[in-house]
Amino acid sequence: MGAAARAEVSIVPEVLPADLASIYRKLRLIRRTEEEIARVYPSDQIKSPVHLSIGQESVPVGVCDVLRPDDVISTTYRGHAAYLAKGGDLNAMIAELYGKETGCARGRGGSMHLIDMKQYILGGSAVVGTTIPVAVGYALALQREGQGRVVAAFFGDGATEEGVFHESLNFAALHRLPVLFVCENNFYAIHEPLEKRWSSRQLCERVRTYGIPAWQVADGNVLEIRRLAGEAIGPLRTGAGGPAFLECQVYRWREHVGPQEDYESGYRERSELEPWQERDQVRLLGDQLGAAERAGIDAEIESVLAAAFQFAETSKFPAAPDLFQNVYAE
Amino acid sequence: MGAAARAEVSIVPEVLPADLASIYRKLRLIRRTEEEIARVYPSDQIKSPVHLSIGQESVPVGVCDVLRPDDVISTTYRGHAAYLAKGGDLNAMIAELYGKETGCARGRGGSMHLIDMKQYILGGSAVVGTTIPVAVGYALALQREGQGRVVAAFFGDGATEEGVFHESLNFAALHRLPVLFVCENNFYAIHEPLEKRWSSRQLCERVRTYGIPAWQVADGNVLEIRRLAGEAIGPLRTGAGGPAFLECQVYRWREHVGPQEDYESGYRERSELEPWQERDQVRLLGDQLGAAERAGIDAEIESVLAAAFQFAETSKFPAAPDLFQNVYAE
Amino acid sequence: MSTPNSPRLLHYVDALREAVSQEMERDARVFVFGLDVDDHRGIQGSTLGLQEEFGAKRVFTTPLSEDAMTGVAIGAAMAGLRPIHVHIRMDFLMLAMNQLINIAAKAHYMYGGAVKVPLVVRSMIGKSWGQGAQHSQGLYGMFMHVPGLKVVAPSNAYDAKGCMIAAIRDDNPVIFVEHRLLYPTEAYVPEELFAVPSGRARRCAKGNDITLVGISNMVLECLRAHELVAEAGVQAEVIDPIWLAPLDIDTIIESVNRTGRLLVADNAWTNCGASAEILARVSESPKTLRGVQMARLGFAATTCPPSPLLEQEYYPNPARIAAQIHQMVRPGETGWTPDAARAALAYQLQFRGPF
Amino acid sequence: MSTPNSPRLLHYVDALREAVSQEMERDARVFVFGLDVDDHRGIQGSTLGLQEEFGAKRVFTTPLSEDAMTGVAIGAAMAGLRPIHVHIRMDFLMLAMNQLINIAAKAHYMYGGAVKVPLVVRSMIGKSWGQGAQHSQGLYGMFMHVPGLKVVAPSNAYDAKGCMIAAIRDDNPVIFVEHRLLYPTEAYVPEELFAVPSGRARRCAKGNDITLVGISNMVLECLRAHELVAEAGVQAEVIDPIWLAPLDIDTIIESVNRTGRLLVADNAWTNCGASAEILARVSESPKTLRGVQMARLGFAATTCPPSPLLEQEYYPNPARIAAQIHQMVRPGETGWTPDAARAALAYQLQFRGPF
Ligand SMILES: Cc1ncc(C[n+]2csc(CCOP(=O)(O)OP(=O)(O)O)c2C)c(N)n1
Ligand SMILES: Cc1ncc(C[n+]2csc(CCOP(=O)(O)OP(=O)(O)O)c2C)c(N)n1
Ligand SMILES: [Mg+2]
Ligand SMILES: [Mg+2]
Repeated sequence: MGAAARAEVSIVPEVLPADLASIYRKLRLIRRTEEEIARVYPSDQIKSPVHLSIGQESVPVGVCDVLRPDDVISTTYRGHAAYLAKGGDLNAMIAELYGKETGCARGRGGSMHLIDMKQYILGGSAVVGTTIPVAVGYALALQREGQGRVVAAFFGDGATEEGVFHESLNFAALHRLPVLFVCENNFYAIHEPLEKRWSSRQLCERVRTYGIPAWQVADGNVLEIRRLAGEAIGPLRTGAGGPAFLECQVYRWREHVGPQEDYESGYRERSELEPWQERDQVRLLGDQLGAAERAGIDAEIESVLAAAFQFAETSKFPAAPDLFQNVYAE
Repeated sequence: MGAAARAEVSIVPEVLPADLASIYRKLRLIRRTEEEIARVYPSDQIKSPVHLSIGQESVPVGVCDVLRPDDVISTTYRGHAAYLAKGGDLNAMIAELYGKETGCARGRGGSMHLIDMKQYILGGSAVVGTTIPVAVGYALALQREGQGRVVAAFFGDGATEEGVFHESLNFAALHRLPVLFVCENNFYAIHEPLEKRWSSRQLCERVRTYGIPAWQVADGNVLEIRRLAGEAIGPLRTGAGGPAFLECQVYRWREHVGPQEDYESGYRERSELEPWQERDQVRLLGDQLGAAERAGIDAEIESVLAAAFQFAETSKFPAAPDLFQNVYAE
Repeated sequence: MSTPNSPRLLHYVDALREAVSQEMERDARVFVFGLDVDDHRGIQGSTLGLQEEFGAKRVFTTPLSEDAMTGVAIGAAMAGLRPIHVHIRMDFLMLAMNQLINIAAKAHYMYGGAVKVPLVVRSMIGKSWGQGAQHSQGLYGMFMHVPGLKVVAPSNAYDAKGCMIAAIRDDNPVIFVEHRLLYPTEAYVPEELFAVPSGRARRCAKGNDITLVGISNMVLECLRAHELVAEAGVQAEVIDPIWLAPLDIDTIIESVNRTGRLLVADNAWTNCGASAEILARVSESPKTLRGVQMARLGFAATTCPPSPLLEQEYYPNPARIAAQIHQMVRPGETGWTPDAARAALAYQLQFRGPF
Repeated sequence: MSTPNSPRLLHYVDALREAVSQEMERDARVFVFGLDVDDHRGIQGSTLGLQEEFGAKRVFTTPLSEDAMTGVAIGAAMAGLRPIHVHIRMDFLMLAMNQLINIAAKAHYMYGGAVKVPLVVRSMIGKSWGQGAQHSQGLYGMFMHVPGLKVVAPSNAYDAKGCMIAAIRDDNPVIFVEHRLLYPTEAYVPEELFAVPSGRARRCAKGNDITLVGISNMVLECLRAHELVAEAGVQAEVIDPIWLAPLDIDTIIESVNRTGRLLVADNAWTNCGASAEILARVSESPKTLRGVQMARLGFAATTCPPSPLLEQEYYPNPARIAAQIHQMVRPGETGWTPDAARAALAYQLQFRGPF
């Protein structure tokens, strides 16, 4: 299995060994962070509804790997993965889940509203689709700035049903804004499958009718996502290339919200999960590394994770009198 | 010219002479009604902003000609033409423009909100795009009813930029609802041309990605519109055919709102108008009729028109104490 | 004040479902749709089983398209059906405002009475567990602002059923406001169909010292506060308006004229909210005796924070309501607060509506 | 009360345009966009010439996509630009509610202060000539309801300029409410840049018999009513809150304590509107003396009809305001109304702000 997988992912030539290690580290960090969140969750220390990305890590990791530090991303309430993939502060993220003053939104956001403006991670939103036009607006500012920076906007398959997605595509294409739209298509919105929501699967075809190049990755392959993201973003940096679109099919391994699996609840079968587990990108990338290197990365991740949860636990809650801070900006 | 035009329009075989006369009558009625509105307008008796369809008559006339009386249409603030094409009461329409109690909305709507539920004409709306999902909802009810009735939803090119248009397409296609979407593409939203609003012209292509068959008529030809509408609607009546889409390119001869022309205002040239005047459907259809028949129709129209304006003028305004009627339905 | 005819206790969530089910049984025009109404969670249970009972043509989920789905509901209603459109959070209604405000509220009037829009829009206010900024809003004040809409916010299972039935039978668009924390509460609810029609507030507790008006979940908080101040010998009258539009102000004024004091506790921001309207109506009414003392409590004028201490501070609670009551009734004895232990215990009090 | 430093008369519409132009000149981050801002009508003249002056990158039209365009404005604002998003009618803001309420109002708070949204949302309230149901609404009460938004409704050219400048410089989203009928009105407006910041109401006319609060265009109607009742020897004080959120209630309370009477005339429905909030604040304030008489006038609680007699009945007007004042001040003399001829003439009075 290891050999077959290695053959499968190593076909992309421009991936250097150092890239592989760093991609693996990000994938693994996200996976382990969310597993820890799931483990801790029953203790009620995390006072926020959590939407885990376990199984979907490869999308933001693949995309963010070709972004510059001063590029921008927008995320959703299922934003842990993108936040970490773009380099968001781990301590501040866990502290935010705990509702602490040291959280990335100082305990005022919660899990669904992660933000790290130092890493150019725009805040997540709990209302589906709302961050898409905001990302486009940020891209408008970047186009005016003219420094070749781009925005990658992450959102789910459900978000494409909201009218604002179409309005955003049209406007971004009309003004040729430097934004890469990334649809994380996990086939479900909560428990509702695509069949009950989409009249057809021709999402990429539809996006192309706006004059936007569109690609689909059907297997969650992180290196393929990375390659296409790189291809898509190249022209955007010139100021002349318009937006681009990537549909990445992936699978959400856990329940929609909360720490557990939900294959017994009736809306989907575990058999759907299995092919995705077979091509688990975290494991497959790890398999490409030497055992020692991998173990080193794994150990380092465990230690930053432990430190992050420790940080969150020991941080203070915002105090009641601070309720009125930041209602208005001064 | 008459001959050429005759050749051009007579290629559609299934149009009988009687059809031609009735189509001409509707086209002419709409044209003359709006010319009268424009003529009367400076007298300030019409107390409502009027959005004239002069030059665009062929779209609703072509479509409505294949509708049954119990089929339904939805319109916009530019709704005079569709209202009349579907058989809306002329007296009640003019009275509505005059703000009279005998108006089709009892003076509570105005020109932008024409309605005639006896003829299954849903009320127009002054907020662009809003009537589209309402039409789809009506189609849902018709599908449940199962009597083969359909809805034709008219809207402008600008409405397709609103997210709700896409949401409506997706839902209608998903449930295979009996609705014919008809885009009256007159290339402008107020004074803004398509180039400033659409990233591409691939509207029909886009609609097809929802699994909706789509046709374009580029010259406003009423018989072609009629033919395609008939083709599109056929399957809808079976209960199995999903929605269909028609993009009809036409040209608005007058200003966006108000009675006049506006070729001096700088946003468009009269030269744009000329080809459309050359293929003026009112005249071309008239040319196909015998002179006597045509004169008879024209005279009859003048008399119903005169009666309608007379009716409107002599009707009463709703009285102040009636302000509170119909806030809530009992 | 209605008296239950039945000794049956029912949860709020089940009362909602029962009302819808019985009305669907009675009237084939009624249908239920909205995101996730057909999944195994069934909108926290409130739509559970309906699809099995009535089939997928009458109970179905939708794409994530709140704007168009609202238009669809309106169109179906104009065609004679009676849709119930369900949203799991009230916050999402912001996507439906154009259709609700510009079409649903106005259609009957603007089209000269030619159409009706018998539509029920259900939505839930979230609270606690870090629901945060966008899953916690009580935005019904916006709907109360607009003529043509009715707004109802039942606070107990009895009203949940009766108001739902009234809403479904109403020929106007009704914004039906639910509160997540009310779902597990119980009340005596008749099995038969009954309506709690608009225009009648209910006195839930008697008292002559102050009139307390609670809205939605705040009715329960007010009843708890009523208990807390009773310890200090203060008798608070508690009124539940039930329907917010149209609003039965007379019942409130009658009480205020007796108590001389009015405190409104709302499940929403106070600014231009239901509490503002109630104070304004009482203030301007010629029926109101002069010199009434008034106050409001509602969400703090901030965005809702998920962090626990902040969140506690954000919401009115029985202790804070009680303290406010005491301050108004006994202005001399400053700084009274209920015993902390008792205030905490207040949450264990069971209140079984109809009150 | 501000005094003009300049003898220059300017129309409201030109004051708006001048403010924007001068701010764009001063601050390269400011840009203007929205449907039709660049056409030959230029939003009734208020954006005319701006594209020529500042180019198509800083002044541009958009597709008909209010929801996304609002998000675009927010995103651009988060990136450090200072957008002015223009809507020709306030009614269309219903399409932008999700972004305005769920993102713009909350971003600064919900993201722990990490971002700011310096955004101005301009929109116009329409009136007359059959604008009807969907082109006439004054929906600012909805925005006043939500913490994080500021709301301003200048009633004259001086404030139009000063408030626009303040709004552009504000680091928060500001809902900037204009009224179509104010566009041709004139006031003395300084040529230089100046700000009319939030939090300060203005007394426009002095009087000791009643406090009249007018909002937006209703300030003019109140001034006309002030003249009409002066005939009957009644001195009405007229206050313009200018900014509705935050609201300067102290100025109103100070006046009310002097007059003992409060009448608010609003450009909107009263239910849960600005007028409700003003009455509620006055009623609940411990600073308010007891026994104040209060009333509200606003749009009739109906949808706006285009038919002329109905439309007249729908809006408050100087005669109706004057009659209400008289009834409150001289309750003994029932049925007083101003002379019809004089009431008609009231419209020819020129009021030149700043008042
Ligand atoms: C506008 C809106 N409608 C409904 C919801 C309720 N809701 C929360 S998450 C979700 C599913 C969204 O699905 P998708 O975009 O595919 O993202 P995923 O959760 O699968 O990552 C829904 C419907 C919401 N938050 N916002
Ligand atoms: C939602 C909304 N945005 C903006 C407007 C202002 N407006 C009125 S008509 C119009 C143009 C619409 O263009 P189109 O749909 O092409 O119809 P046409 O007028 O060309 O028939 C606009 C932008 C509006 N009425 N509603
Ligand atoms: Mg999904
Ligand atoms: Mg057009």
